[in-house]
Amino acid sequence: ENIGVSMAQFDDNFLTVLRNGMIDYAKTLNGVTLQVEDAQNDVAKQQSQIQNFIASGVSAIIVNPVDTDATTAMSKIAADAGIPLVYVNRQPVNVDKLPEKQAFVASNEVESGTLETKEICRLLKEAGKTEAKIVVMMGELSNQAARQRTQDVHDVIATPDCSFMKIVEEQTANWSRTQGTDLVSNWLSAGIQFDAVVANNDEMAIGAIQAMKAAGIDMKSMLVGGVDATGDALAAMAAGDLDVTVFQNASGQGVGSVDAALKLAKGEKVDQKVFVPFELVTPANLATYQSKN
Amino acid sequence: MSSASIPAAARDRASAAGSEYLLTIENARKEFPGVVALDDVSFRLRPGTVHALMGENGAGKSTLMKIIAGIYHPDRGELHLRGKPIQLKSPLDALENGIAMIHQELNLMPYMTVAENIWIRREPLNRFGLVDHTTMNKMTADLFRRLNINIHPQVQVRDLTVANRQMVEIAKAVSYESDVLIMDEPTSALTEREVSHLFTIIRDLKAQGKGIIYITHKMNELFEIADEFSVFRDGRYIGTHLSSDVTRDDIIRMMVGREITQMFPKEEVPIGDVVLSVKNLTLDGVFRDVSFDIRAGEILGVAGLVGSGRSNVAEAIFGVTPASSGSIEIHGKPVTISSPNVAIRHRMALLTEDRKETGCLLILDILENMQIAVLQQDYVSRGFVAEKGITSACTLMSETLRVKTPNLAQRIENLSGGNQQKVLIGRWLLTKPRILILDEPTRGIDVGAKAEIHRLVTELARDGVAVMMISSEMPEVLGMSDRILVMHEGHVTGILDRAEATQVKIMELASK
Amino acid sequence: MSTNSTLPGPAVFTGIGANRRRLPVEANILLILLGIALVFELLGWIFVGQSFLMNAQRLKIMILQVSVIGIIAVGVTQVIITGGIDLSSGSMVGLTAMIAASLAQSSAWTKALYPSLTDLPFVIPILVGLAVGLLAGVFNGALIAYTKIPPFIATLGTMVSARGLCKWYTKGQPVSGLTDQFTFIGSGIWPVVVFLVVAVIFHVALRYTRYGKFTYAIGANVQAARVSGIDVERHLIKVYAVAGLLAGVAGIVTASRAQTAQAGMGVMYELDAIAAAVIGGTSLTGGVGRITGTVIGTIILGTMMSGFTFLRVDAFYQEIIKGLIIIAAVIADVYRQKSRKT
Amino acid sequence: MSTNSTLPGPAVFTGIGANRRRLPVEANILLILLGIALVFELLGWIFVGQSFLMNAQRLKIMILQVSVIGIIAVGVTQVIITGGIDLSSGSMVGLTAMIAASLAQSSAWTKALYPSLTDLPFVIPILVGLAVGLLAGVFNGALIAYTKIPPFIATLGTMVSARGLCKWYTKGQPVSGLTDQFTFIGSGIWPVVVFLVVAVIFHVALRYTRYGKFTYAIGANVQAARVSGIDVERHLIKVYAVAGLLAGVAGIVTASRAQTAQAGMGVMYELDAIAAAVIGGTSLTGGVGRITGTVIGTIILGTMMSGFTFLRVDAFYQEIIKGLIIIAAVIADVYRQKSRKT
Ligand SMILES: Nc1ncnc2c1ncn2[C@@H]1O[C@H](COP(=O)(O)OP(=O)(O)OP(=O)(O)O)[C@@H](O)[C@H]1O
Ligand SMILES: Nc1ncnc2c1ncn2[C@@H]1O[C@H](COP(=O)(O)OP(=O)(O)OP(=O)(O)O)[C@@H](O)[C@H]1O
Ligand SMILES: [Mg+2]
Ligand SMILES: [Mg+2]
Repeated sequence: ENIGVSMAQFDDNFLTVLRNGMIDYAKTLNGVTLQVEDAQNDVAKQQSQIQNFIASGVSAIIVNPVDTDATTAMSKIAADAGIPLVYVNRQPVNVDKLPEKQAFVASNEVESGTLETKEICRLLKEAGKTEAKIVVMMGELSNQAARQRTQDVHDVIATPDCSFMKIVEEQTANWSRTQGTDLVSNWLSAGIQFDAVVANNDEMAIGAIQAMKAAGIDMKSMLVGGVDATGDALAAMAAGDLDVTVFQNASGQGVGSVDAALKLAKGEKVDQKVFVPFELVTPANLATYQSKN
Repeated sequence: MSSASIPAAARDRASAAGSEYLLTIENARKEFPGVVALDDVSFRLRPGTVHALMGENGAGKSTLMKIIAGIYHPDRGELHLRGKPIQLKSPLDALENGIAMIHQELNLMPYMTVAENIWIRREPLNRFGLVDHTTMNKMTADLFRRLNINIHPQVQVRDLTVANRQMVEIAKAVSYESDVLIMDEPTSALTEREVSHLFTIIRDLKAQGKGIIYITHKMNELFEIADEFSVFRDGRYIGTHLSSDVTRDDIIRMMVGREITQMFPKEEVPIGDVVLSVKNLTLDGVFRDVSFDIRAGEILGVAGLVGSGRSNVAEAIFGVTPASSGSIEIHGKPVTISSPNVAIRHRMALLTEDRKETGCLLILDILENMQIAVLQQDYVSRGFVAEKGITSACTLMSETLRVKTPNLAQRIENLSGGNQQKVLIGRWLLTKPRILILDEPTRGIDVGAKAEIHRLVTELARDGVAVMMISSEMPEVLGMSDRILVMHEGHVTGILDRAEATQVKIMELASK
Repeated sequence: MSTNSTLPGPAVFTGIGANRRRLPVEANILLILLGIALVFELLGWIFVGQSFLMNAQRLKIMILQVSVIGIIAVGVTQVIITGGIDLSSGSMVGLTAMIAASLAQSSAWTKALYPSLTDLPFVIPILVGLAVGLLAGVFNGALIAYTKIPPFIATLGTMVSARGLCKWYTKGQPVSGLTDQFTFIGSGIWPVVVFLVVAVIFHVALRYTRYGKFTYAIGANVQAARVSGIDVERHLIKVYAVAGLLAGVAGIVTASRAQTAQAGMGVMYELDAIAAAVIGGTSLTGGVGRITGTVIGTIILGTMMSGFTFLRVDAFYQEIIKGLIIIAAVIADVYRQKSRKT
Repeated sequence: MSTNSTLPGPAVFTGIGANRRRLPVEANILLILLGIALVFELLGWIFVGQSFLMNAQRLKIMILQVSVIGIIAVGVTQVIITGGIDLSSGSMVGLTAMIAASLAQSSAWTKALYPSLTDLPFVIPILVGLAVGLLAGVFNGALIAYTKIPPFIATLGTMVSARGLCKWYTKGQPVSGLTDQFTFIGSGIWPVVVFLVVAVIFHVALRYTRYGKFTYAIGANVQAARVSGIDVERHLIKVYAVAGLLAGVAGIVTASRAQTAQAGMGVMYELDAIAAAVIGGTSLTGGVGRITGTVIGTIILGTMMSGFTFLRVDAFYQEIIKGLIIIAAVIADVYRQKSRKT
C-alpha cells in the first residue's frame, strides 16, 4: 500500500515528531510505503499535492491541514476520486460532515492552551498572588493553533477562579525562539512588569527564558509556560527554567492516522473522530516524558 | 566679443537676411547642480536653412537643443515657434509642435525591430485597434526607399552596426515630418560615404523649407552643409554668422577664445625597435590574417570604413575578445593575451571607442575613474590603496591634460564628452604603457581638445611609446601617423608610408 | 506624409539583416519543457513502471496547480519587461483573497465576517477583489513612477504592508463558508481556463497593441521611450496596475479553489512567478520577454511538482532539486540564446 | 611615459580637495534615523509617559535584535554594489546554523546528531560553519560570473536549494544542547560586537582597498571594468564568497544566540538585509553604497521593532507600518539625494 502524506510544514519541531511517528510506524508494517510531502504552509500547494497523489494512484491520503478551513475542498476532491482521506492533528472545519471513507485523528487544541493557562493560574495562586500580570506570546497570526491557544488563555482568565490574572502584553513572536527573545527583551526594556509568561509554544517560551536570564531575572520567581513538550523544553524544565508545558502525543497521532488510513484503504470501518488527549507536563511528572518526544 | 574680428558688413548681412524666424529662443538659462550650462543664450532659426552650432565640449550645445526638444525646462528664457510664444512640457509636446531631434547618444530600443523603433507611439492600427505590422513595415520600407537607406525594416536594432543605427535614428527623425529638425553630432559614428548620404537627405529637407539645426565638431562639414552658424563658449552665446563669410581660423578663435596654431603637431622622433608584432591574427567571421608591426616611437594610423573590423582587431590584441588564431609578439617574445588584465601586465593600454559603454564608470567620480587601471600593479600595498600617492598622481594628470572640472570629486557623468575622454586617456597614461592603442581618440571632441590630444600622442611617441591609432577622420590619420594601415571588410588591404599616403589612396584601399 | 521624394535610389534592403530573424525564443524553452517531461517519462517507466504523461488526470493537475502562479506571472512578466520587478504579488493574492472571500460568504455560515452582507451575487466579491488588486497595483506604479524609488524596494514595502493588512483584516481568522456561486470559479478546470484566457489577452496586448510596444520600449531604453514622446510615468502605472489586477484575479481563484481565504495565502508566490517568467525567457534587465514563454515556464514548474510526487522523490530533496532545476533551466536558456547577447 | 609633461597651458583644473567629498550620503540616512527615533521619543512621552531613548537596555536590544540582519546586510551591500543581489543569505543562515550547531553539541545532550562528535572545541563548528557559508558563496559567485545568469535567479535557486538542504540535514529536527563555549558567542552583547567588527572591516575594505575600488567599478560599468584590466569573474566570486562567509557568521551567531538551530532559521532575512542596505543608500543599480549607511539602515529596522513594542502598537498593524516606513525611508533618501541623480 502506498499512502500519500501532506504535512503542513516540515520545519516545525512538533510536526517533525508527528511525521517521524508515522514513518517509523510504517516501517514496522510490511508493504506499506509513505510518500511524505511538504506543503510549506501553503493551502493551494496542499490541495495540489492531494491531486498529485490521486493522479499517482495512492491507496489513501493523510493530510495535516495548513488551514483547517480549507478542508471542505480537499474532502470533496478525495471523495470524488474515491480515495480515503485522514486528517491528522488539526481539526478540519467539516469534521462533523466528513464524507465516507474519511476520518480525523488529533488532539483537541482547546485543551492545550487551557491546560497550560490553568496550571500557570494554579502556580500563581500557590505562590500567594492575589493579583498577577501575565504576558502572552502568540504564534504566527495566520495560524489556527496560535489563535486557539491564545483564545484559551483568555477563556481561562474569564473564569472566576483565575480572574486575578491580567494580560499586560500580547504580541506575536511567530513561533520563533529568536523572535521570542527579542520580544521579551523589548518588553523588559519598556519596563513592563509581569509574573508569568504564557507562550503559544515551547520555542517562544525558551526564547523568553533566554531573554530574562540575560536581563538577570531570577527564574525561580518567574513562571513560564509553553506547549509541545519538545526536547529543548523538557531540558529547560529540568533546569528549573520552564514551569509548564503540554505534551501532545505526536507520534501517537501519527500512528493513529496511519492505522486509520490503512483500514479505510482496505474498506474497513473506522471511527470518524479519534482524539488523543493532551497531557500536562510539570517538573513532577517530567521524567515520564523525557523518554518520549 | 571675439566676433569683432568678423567684417562688419558680413555681420549685418547675417542679421538682416530674413526676419521670418521659424524658431527663436531668447535669454535662456539652465543650471545643473553646480554647473551653469547655459547663461543668457539666444538663438534664431530660419526656415529652409541649415544652422550649425559650434562650440567646445561642454559649451552647452546639447543642453540648448534639449530645451528646444522639450526634454529640459529652462530656468529662464522664452521660446517662440513660428512667431508665437510656446512652452514645451515634454518631448511629446515638442514632437507635436513639429520639433524632432536626433540625439548625441543613440536613443534606440535594441530589442525591437527597426520598424517598431521608427514608428513607436505612431504605430498604424487596424480596425480592431491592433498594431498593423504589415503596414508598419511597408511604411518603413517606403521611408527608407525615399531616403535611399538599405536596412531591412524587420531586423532588430541590436543587430545593426553603429553606423546603421545612426541611419535609423536619422530616418526616424525625418519620419516625424517636423519643421524643425535638430541633429546633435549625427556624423560622429559615420564615415565619409554615409556622411555624404546624410547631406543629400539634409539638402532635400532644406528644399522642403524645413529648418535644420546641426551640431558638429567637424569644421569641413560646417562649410559643406551649413548656411549659417552660431558659436557658444562656456554656456554663453558668442555670435551668429553666415558660413560663407568666415574662415576656419575665425571659427576656432570664436570657439576657443585663442589661436590654435597646429592641429596636427606631428614631430619626427627616432623610431626604435619593434615593440608589438602581430602575425596572421584572425577572429572567425570578423577579421582575417591581420599582420603588422609597431616600433617604439612610431604612430601607426589605422583607417577604414565603419565596420571594417578595426576596433575588433584592437580588442583582440588587448584580450577583450581574444583572436581565434594568429600570434602576438611583444619585444620579440610571443605572448598569449587572454584578457585585458594580461594585456595591462604587458604594459599595453586600450582607449576604447565607446566612451559610455566601455570607458566611463559613469556614476563614479573622476578620481575613481582615473585610478582604476593602474591599481592592478601600482599604488597598492597589501591590498590597501595608497590614497595620497594616487590622488596626487591623478591631480597632476588632470592638470597635464587640462581636464575642465571644479575638482576630482565630480562624477564623470557630469563632464562634457571631451573632458570625459581626457580622464580616460589619463587612466591609461597612469599605467605608463609601452603600447598604446587609441580607438577613435577624438570622436566627438572639440578642436581645442583635439589639438591637445594630438600633442599628447606626439609626446608619448617621443617618449618611445608605440602607438596604434584607429581613426575615421582622414585628416587626423594623415596628419598624425608615421604609417597608415588600411582595412576593408576584415582584411588589411595595405600599409602606406607617411610620405606616400594621400586621402585618395586610402579611400581606394578602404573600399576595394 | 510625403513619400514623393526628390532623392533618387533603388528599392533597397537586400542585404542588411534581411535574413537575421531568429527562431522564436519560445522554441528554446519549449525544448527544455519537453526535455524535463521526457526525463520524468523515462524515469517513470524505470522506477514506477508507469507513464508520466499518459495520464489525463496528471496532465490536468500539472497545469491546475500552477494556474494561480501563472496568472500572477503574466502580470509580473509585463512588469519585468519594463525593467521593473514586483515582489508584492504574493501578498496581494492573500489580500484580495481575504477581501473577496469576506464578501462571498454564505448565510449558512454562522461566523460570517459581515453577517449583513452574505449571499451576495458572485460578481460583487469578484469586482471588489479586482478593484483591490488594481488599486494596490496603481499604488505600486505611482510610487515607482513618481518617486523614482527602485521597484524592488517599492514592491518589497507593499509586500510587507499588504501581508500585514491581510492579517489585520480578520485578525488572522480565516474566512470560510463561501457561496457555491463563488467557489465555482475555482472548481474543476476553471482556474486553468482563467489562466489561459489571461495569457491570451496579454499575449495579444503585448504583441499587437501600443500598450505592448510602450512596455517593451520602456524596458529597452527608458530615455529613448521618453524622447519618443511616451508618457513613461503613466505607462508604468498602467503596467503595475495590470500586475495588481492579475494578482487580484489570482487571489479570487485561490480563495475560490480552497473554498476559504486565510492570511497566509500566496506567501512566496512572487518568487515562483518571477522564476516562471525568467525561465520563460524574460530578461530581468528589461525589454525582453513574451507571455508564451512565461506560460511554458509556468508549466515547467508544474511539471516538476507533479514529477517529483510521481517519482516519489523524498520531500527533502524536492526543494534542493527544484532550486537546481531553476538554475539549470535559465543557464540552458542563456546558452541557447548566446548569440543574442553579443 | 612622463606625467611631468611639457604641455603649456593655464590650469583650467582648479584643484583637488576643494569640496572633494560632498556631504556624506550617510548624513541623510542618519537624519532619517534620528527623525524616526525622535518620533518614537515624542509619542513615548505622550502615550506611554516614558522616554524611548533614555534607556540603556532598550538601546542595547535595538541593535542586538538586528545584529544578525546587519551582518548579512554588510555582505549583501557589497553584492548590491557590484550590481547584483543575493536572495540566498537567509537560507544560508539556516544552513550554516544547522551544520555548525550539529558540531557544537554537548555530550550532556542525549540526542546529539553525531554522538561521537560532541564537546568539540568551539572553533571547529565555527570554522566549519564559515567554510559552508564561504563555499555556498563561491558557488553563487561562480554561477553568476561564469554562466552569466542573472544574480536574482542564481541566488533564488540557491535560496530554494539551501533551504531544502537545511531541512534535509536533520530531516527537520532541531539541533539543540549546544556547548557553553559555542553559545557564548551569541550571549550578551557579543552579536553586536561581531556585527560592528564585521562592519568596520568591510567599511575599510570597501573604501581603502583595491578590493573595494574594484567592487564599485564593476557595479558602475562591468564592461569598462573589464577593459580596465579587472578580472571581473574572479572579483565577483570574491564578493559573493564574502557575502556567503558573512551569512555563515550570521548563522553561527543565530544558532549560538538561540542555543539551538532549526531548519526555519533565517527565513526572509535576505529581504530585511536588502532593505537595510537600500535604506542605507545602496543603489540597486550598482556602483553606489556604503557600509556606514547599511549599519544605519539596520539600526533603523531595529529602532522600528523596539519602537513598536514600546508604543504597544497592535501586532496586526506592525507589518503594515513597517512596509510603509521602508518605502518612506527610501523616498526620503531619494529626495534628499536628488542632486546626485541628475
Ligand atoms: N544632466 C546634467 N547634470 C549636470 N550637468 C550637466 C548635465 N548635462 C549637461 N551638464 C553640464 O552642462 C554643460 C553643458 O553640457 P552640454 O552637454 O550641453 O555640452 P555640449 O556643448 O553639447 O558638449 P559636447 O560637444 O561635448 O557634446 C557641461 O558642463 C556639462 O557638464
Ligand atoms: N559583437 C559582435 N558580434 C557580431 N558582429 C560584430 C560584433 N562586433 C562587431 N561586429 C561586426 O564586425 C565588423 C567590424 O566591426 P568594428 O567595430 O571592428 O569595425 P570598425 O572598423 O572599428 O568600425 P567602427 O569605426 O564603427 O568602430 C562589423 O561588421 C560589425 O558589425
Ligand atoms: Mg553635446
Ligand atoms: Mg571601431
